[in-house]
Amino acid sequence: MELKQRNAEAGTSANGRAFEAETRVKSNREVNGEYRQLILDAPQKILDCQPGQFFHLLCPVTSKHQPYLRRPMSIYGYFPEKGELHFLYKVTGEGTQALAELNEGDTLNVLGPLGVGYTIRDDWNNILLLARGVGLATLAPLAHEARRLGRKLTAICSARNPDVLMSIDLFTEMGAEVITVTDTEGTSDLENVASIIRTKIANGEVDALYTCGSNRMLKLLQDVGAEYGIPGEIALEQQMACGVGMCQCCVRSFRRSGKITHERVCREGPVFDIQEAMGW
Amino acid sequence: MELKQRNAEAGTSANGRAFEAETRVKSNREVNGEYRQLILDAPQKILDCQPGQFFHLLCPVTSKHQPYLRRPMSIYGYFPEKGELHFLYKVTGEGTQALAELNEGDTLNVLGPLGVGYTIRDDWNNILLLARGVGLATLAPLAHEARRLGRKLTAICSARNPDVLMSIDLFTEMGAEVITVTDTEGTSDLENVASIIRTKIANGEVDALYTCGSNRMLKLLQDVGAEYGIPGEIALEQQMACGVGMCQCCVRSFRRSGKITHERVCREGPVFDIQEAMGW
Amino acid sequence: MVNLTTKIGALTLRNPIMPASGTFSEDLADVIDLSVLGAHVTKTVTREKRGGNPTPRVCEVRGSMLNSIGIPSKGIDHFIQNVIPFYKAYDVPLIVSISAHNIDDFARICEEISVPGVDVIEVNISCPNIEEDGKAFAMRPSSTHKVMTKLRAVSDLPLWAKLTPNTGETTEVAQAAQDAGADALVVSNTLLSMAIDIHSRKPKLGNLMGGLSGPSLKPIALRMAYQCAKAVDIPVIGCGGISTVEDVVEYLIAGATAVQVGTATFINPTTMVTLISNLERFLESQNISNVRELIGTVRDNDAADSVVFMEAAP
Amino acid sequence: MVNLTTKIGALTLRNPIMPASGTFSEDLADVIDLSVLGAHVTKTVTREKRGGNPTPRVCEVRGSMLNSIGIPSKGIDHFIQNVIPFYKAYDVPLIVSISAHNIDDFARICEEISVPGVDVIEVNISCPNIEEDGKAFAMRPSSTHKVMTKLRAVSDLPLWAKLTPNTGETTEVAQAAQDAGADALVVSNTLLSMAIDIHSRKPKLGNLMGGLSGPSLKPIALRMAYQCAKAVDIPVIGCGGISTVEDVVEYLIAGATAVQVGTATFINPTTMVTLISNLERFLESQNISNVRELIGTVRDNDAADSVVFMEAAP
Ligand SMILES: Cc1cc2nc3c(=O)[nH]c(=O)nc-3n(C[C@H](O)[C@H](O)[C@H](O)COP(=O)(O)OP(=O)(O)OC[C@H]3O[C@@H](n4cnc5c(N)ncnc54)[C@H](O)[C@@H]3O)c2cc1C
Ligand SMILES: Cc1cc2nc3c(=O)[nH]c(=O)nc-3n(C[C@H](O)[C@H](O)[C@H](O)COP(=O)(O)OP(=O)(O)OC[C@H]3O[C@@H](n4cnc5c(N)ncnc54)[C@H](O)[C@@H]3O)c2cc1C
Ligand SMILES: Cc1cc2nc3c(=O)[nH]c(=O)nc-3n(C[C@H](O)[C@H](O)[C@H](O)COP(=O)(O)O)c2cc1C
Ligand SMILES: Cc1cc2nc3c(=O)[nH]c(=O)nc-3n(C[C@H](O)[C@H](O)[C@H](O)COP(=O)(O)O)c2cc1C
Ligand code: FES
Ligand code: FES
Repeated sequence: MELKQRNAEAGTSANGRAFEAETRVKSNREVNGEYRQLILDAPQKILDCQPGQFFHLLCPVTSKHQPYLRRPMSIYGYFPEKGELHFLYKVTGEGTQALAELNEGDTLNVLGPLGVGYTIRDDWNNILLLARGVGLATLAPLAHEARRLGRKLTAICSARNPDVLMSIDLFTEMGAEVITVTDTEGTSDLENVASIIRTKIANGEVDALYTCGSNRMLKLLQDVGAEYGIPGEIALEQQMACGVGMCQCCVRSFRRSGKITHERVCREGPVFDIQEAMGW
Repeated sequence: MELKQRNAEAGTSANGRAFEAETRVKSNREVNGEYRQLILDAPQKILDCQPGQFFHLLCPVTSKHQPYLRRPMSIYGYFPEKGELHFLYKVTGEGTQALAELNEGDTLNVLGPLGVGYTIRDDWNNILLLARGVGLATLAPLAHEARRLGRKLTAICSARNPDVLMSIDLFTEMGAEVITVTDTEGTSDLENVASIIRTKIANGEVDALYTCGSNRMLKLLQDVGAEYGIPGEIALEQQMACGVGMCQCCVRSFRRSGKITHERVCREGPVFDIQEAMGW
Repeated sequence: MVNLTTKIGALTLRNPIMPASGTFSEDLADVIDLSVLGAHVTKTVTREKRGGNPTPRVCEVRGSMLNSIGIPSKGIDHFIQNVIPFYKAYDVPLIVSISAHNIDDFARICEEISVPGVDVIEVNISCPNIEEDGKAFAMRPSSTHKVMTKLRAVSDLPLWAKLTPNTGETTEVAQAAQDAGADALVVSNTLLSMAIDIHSRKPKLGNLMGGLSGPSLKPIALRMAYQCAKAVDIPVIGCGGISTVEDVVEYLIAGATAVQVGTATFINPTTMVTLISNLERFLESQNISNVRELIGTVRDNDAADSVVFMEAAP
Repeated sequence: MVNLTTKIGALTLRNPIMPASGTFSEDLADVIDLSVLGAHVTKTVTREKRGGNPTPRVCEVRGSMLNSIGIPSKGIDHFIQNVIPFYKAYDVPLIVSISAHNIDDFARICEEISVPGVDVIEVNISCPNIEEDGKAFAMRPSSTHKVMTKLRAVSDLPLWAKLTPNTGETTEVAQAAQDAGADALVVSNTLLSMAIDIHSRKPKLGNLMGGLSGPSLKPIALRMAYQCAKAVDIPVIGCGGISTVEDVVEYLIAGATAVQVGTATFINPTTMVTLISNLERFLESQNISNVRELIGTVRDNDAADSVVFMEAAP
């Protein structure tokens, strides 16, 4: 075979959906004992995001921390007008510990935006989101989008204790009705949360349900959603290597038209139909 | 066999010759285009050094540089009274590049002091050292020691051009007679240096010769030393892993009583009898 | 202008940089221009549909990663209908990696995948041969020879045999593949490894063990590429831990005719594009006008064979 | 108080931390108190005097190192007269590593080194057997069995066989060593690797190739230690890439009864001392009163054997 010459016209070029980009840290402050907020100065091209999408972060390497793979993080906020990209993260292991040591002015290589975000169908005028812990990060942009689209939003925010409740102001600012439930106050148990949602539904205040992360929330919203025929979406997590769909490591099982399928969280997700998602 | 109980009296404990210690960077400044000087705030216990000894530095790991092994560096200065340890280094590869990025206040793990340094015999009243480039680092403490012992010192400093001549002030301060030779001025060729030394010897101004590093200097001083029966020492370099004598990677060949032996640069050296050393 | 083209048998590549199987897919077009690559190499495909291994399928180890993806496969029909057409849009050779757990299945997929649009078949013989004791074909010269001979008979396309590092017989396996008609060797696949979560005490991979890839693998795969290049006359394609242009050059000097880049693309999806331009710049800086001038130029004369042989194990 | 003692056959160690052969010597007494270690393990010694390999004998690779020291040896007489007496001052078991290039020499040194002061003979069978094709004894079950059988006959001391990762037959070799009378296995030695200086185009090691050690080796050696612990009944001593207490615990959970620490001591000469106290602290934090409670507690039930077997190579 003869040498195939490179031909700029033939062949698709990068379709420009996701970018590997260098950003600069604007701030990286503790929000409370467990969570930190990272604000990046980011190029415009990576700020065309959808709520529920994520970035894959190349955490810094130091003498103390040597993460190798990237770490997936939901977009907590994207602000093209300010050129800002926000993340809210919990410090757990090597990668997030390394992230926590970033200082203002440091650079951070990010890859994104990645994945498929939440949908808000035209006829979903009343939406309800249920968030706990760092799940708030994932759901915050959805609140922004709801306001932009003029939808009515109820946000149920759950936490261990009132001290670690985050982002309530953010949701309030977005015009949401915020309901807080906590473990210490004994209001965050599934029954109570379910009954709050049932009441809302009975009042005709819920066209769609949204959540992310945990198995317990998934079960809860699957049950309530099925009971009342209310659609919903959930953002899922899974270990990731590539983040763009190549390695097939991030699959989860889904119930789809009577069969069990494997879908990639990074590519077909991270947001999935709540009834198709399977507990783990 | 029964459990051998730990017995604090039996068995030698660490003999405290060398220490793994954390130091703090006081300054790390460029000396000229190629060389940098690192000043460390060091604990007293590691400052009981001999000229010609070295430390084994654990260079920092960053996203850009990931050195793994330690890097051997001659002691450029040790000052127990100030609690300071100085190094003079040339930025060449990954490890020294990482060193160059240390900032004031950063910590640096060092291991030392290591190896066998220069000897100044009681009857060596006039000593001559020949240094080029970063070799000045190795020979500087010898000048200090010579002054402390009240010996007369001649320092021949060689460099590519006058701009990169370093430490001349230091040698002058130590009361040395400093002779500079450079490539650009055409004074650093072996013949010229040899003739300078020969003249000194003829004037009875040299009881011992010292140098370090290069093959060319070794040959030169071996020849002149043999010719006039003047003893001498050279500090040698070799790739090192452990730095303390365990791995046997740092051997060089020596001519000793008619046989060729292998000696560890880190343990039997880095300073060796100049006539025993073999070119490479 | 520097000439980056390299030849693997009759096939000329515009440059020696291509992805490694399983670390590349159509999806990468979201981030880079796939038309700049030396070749496109697809994830190993099997005839039948397969689910792949349990999760977690990857984990991190110091400076590298383990994976036990398995070979999830939508089957050969889906592949022929969907994947091959995607790559037809590019003027870049398409290398299709295939596998099977016995020789007959291997022969069938090899025959069936020999369709227009496919330029080379990469034979992933680093997978278990269940007809024998379950050790991978590429762990032994005999099973390597047997499977490659069979495949050679059923396809006219160039066959690249992909070797495994999980063997003590690298050169013998390489020679067996060549003898059986392989057109090139890809050296190598991942190395069997393990990691355990000390808190849960569970293996970090759902499948207990997995393959090591990334920088940790480089010195091992480089040694194998060197050994293979010495042992055979067919081209060797280096693979294992490549992430910088220095790595690429090291493999070429060791005797590789081209290289595959795997895990590095997960860390920086633009790696291959960067490597191509950095390779060009490196050659310019060294006044080398043709990349082929590097291949196999390792100065190994000093090390007498006998020494190597006797003392290699420290 | 946490109990750190561990037993290798009849030998009780005060803790499971000991150095790896070739990465430890009397010289370390300059930096640490050698009396705290679980055992002392000496550099492999041969009967005859040997010079070792050409320099450079070490080089760095990403996050790890290669070495081709060879086995420079002052001979067995020097060893018996100088080295053994040094360690007699310590109340710590002395493990002497021996090697030879053929079975007869191996037997002779094994017999001659069985002297008072030596508690265990570690048999470094990861070295080339020049009577056969030069592959290391430990690369094949047959040659492992042969040499260990011979050594078993000439010494009454416990024999630990040190395995090599340069084989595709880890479990078979482990079983052969056990069958031939080995009292324990040390898993493992270094992995054959290579690095080339791209500027000089010369191999970075004087001996062309050398052994990989350090963190890169860990997932490989851990996998081998796990495989061996499953395959044999004698104790397995884990070795490869250990530098943190998490690494130690991972090996113990995988089935190792004790561990050897090599390259990490080059990076931090105080590593072993730190590991001992950190292991104590770790156990306290987990409310584990005896380190032996960790050994072999890996929760591998989920992974069906068949899956492992079929899909291990990705
Ligand atoms: C799509 C997506 C969005 C996410 N968004 C957020 C967010 O907004 N804020 C936040 O705090 N966390 C988020 N996470 C979880 C976050 O990725 C992990 O907490 C993080 O990777 C942990 O890394 P580590 O090195 O600190 O922990 P370690 O436990 O040391 O990580 C070891 C390995 O496991 C992986 N891992 C560990 N936990 C998770 C997890 N929950 N999901 C996927 N991989 C994991 C790591 O990426 C790494 O490869 C998200 C995860 C996904 C998949
Ligand atoms: C006893 C001794 C004293 C030294 N004193 C000084 C000094 O005072 N100032 C100074 O600038 N340099 C000194 N050197 C040389 C210094 O160790 C090397 O320049 C340094 O290790 C290079 O590391 P790198 O990572 O920057 O270079 P790289 O070339 O990337 O190093 C790669 C590897 O080679 C080793 N290496 C490279 N060059 C040398 C060398 N010349 N000697 C030994 N190992 C080497 C490195 O340690 C490392 O392991 C000394 C060397 C020795 C043995
Ligand atoms: C996630 C993942 C999946 C892989 N899948 C395959 C595969 O399907 N077929 C194959 O031959 N090799 C596969 N490999 C091995 C790579 O092609 C390559 O040989 C190996 O990763 C070493 O190269 P690297 O260090 O550059 O990643 C896979 C590797 C990874 C990391
Ligand atoms: C410099 C060096 C020399 C070694 N010499 C020997 C040796 O003489 N005999 C032996 O059995 N193993 C030898 N080894 C291998 C180590 O004992 C150990 O098996 C290997 O390094 C893996 O452990 P690590 O990763 O903790 O270093 C040597 C290793 C190194 C790095
Ligand atoms: S992380 Fe690679 S496919 Fe999803
Ligand atoms: S560096 Fe290890 S013996 Fe000298």
